[in-house]
Amino acid sequence: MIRIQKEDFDVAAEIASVVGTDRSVGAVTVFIGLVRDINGGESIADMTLEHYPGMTEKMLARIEAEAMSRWPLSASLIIHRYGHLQPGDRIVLVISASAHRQAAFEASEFLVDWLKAKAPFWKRETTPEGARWVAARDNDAAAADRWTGEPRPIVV
Amino acid sequence: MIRIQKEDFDVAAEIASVVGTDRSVGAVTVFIGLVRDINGGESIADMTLEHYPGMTEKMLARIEAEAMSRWPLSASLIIHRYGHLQPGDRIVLVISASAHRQAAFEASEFLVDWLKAKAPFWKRETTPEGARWVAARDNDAAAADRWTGEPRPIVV
Amino acid sequence: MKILYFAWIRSRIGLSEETVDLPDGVSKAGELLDWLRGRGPEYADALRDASVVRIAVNEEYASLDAPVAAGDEVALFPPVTGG
Amino acid sequence: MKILYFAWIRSRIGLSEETVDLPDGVSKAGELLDWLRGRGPEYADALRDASVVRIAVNEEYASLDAPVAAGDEVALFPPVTGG
Repeated sequence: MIRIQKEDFDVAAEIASVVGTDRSVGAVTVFIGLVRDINGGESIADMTLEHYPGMTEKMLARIEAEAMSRWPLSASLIIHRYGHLQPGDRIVLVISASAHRQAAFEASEFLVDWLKAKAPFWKRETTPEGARWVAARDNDAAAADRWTGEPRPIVV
Repeated sequence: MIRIQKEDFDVAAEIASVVGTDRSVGAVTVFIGLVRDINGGESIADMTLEHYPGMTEKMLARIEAEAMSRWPLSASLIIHRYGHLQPGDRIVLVISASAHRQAAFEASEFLVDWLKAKAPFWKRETTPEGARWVAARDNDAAAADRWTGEPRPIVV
Repeated sequence: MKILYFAWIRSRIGLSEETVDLPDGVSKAGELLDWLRGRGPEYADALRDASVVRIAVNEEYASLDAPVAAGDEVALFPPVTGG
Repeated sequence: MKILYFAWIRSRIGLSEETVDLPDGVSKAGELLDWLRGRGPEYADALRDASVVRIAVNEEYASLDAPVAAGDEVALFPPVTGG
């Protein structure tokens, strides 16, 4: 499941909906990305997230489908917010549910790495020196690339 | 923080308490372990978790301290339940909070791997053929051992 | 052809979206970029460094060599920074 | 010396805890295991395969070579299966 929304999300309710009544789930991993009050040494007053409606949905759905094909997941979820956010606000939620923990951990890490590298979102931060567009980090590209090699065998 | 308890836990409340008012946290990773309704091909009616009071607290505190020394974490939490549990019930909760996601993901995976290999808990399952003690899995030992090599450099 | 601009490419050009007729001699994304650079100093400035311009054709990432045609939706934006 | 048993070692021996005087000639955990095996068939059965018996002395994992002394708390249990 994927959702792109302006509103905050309820982490506990989303975990419950991902697991549902599936009693074969033994491991749930969750990633929550938050707005930090400092970035690159500068204090952040607030942030605006812009995105490309249409392409964003397409990319997130494809990234999730890729994770479902690589790992034996019962279900997964990506929620990404856009619009105006402040330090401490939640930006993104990723959940993976599987029988065992290795698949759940790897899938969530993969989902976050790929959405950071591929989903068309852009952050604009307000600092004491004014507003600035956040620059992409080289190691986000490197993190995404490490999933292109041979996968670690999944032990179930 | 570590807790060993019979009662269930409130995931959202625990996440909120781990993050607190620390606005330097950009990434929170959560692991929830659940009782599955099937294990080794047999259906599970219920489960009892026995532990070694005293040593359990000592081991979990040491494992958490090890994670805090290996990764730049703002905070972390391990909650492990004992007693009578049923399929779908939560067994364990691990939370790691950090400025960036690599540390948060690695720390949570480490905490789960090490607690599975070192914390003195034992599971007894009820199957249609009667009750049985769960056998340790070789790959849990292997998962714990992979943290003994050189760490992956942390990019902040 | 619809052209969308995002983030600082949008701010520098001063437009989020425009509709243009497919220019003569433009059949690839890179040729469209070259043509846009000639439309004015704000375009030239925003699109100067191709290494920080990402291209999507019909909501799919595309290279400078990718074909573009009338009716396509082409988006130009900097490297993404979500998550 | 207090000796604790957990999980199937506890069920097979039929005791969760007992207090014994440090036997003569026992100064290491392995020697204590050998002595316990001689206490009866349920002990011999539960402790037969040392490869699935974990030892903790005063709540710390210990090897067969680890010293044990009067006043220690020694725990014997199978490989752990929490998480």
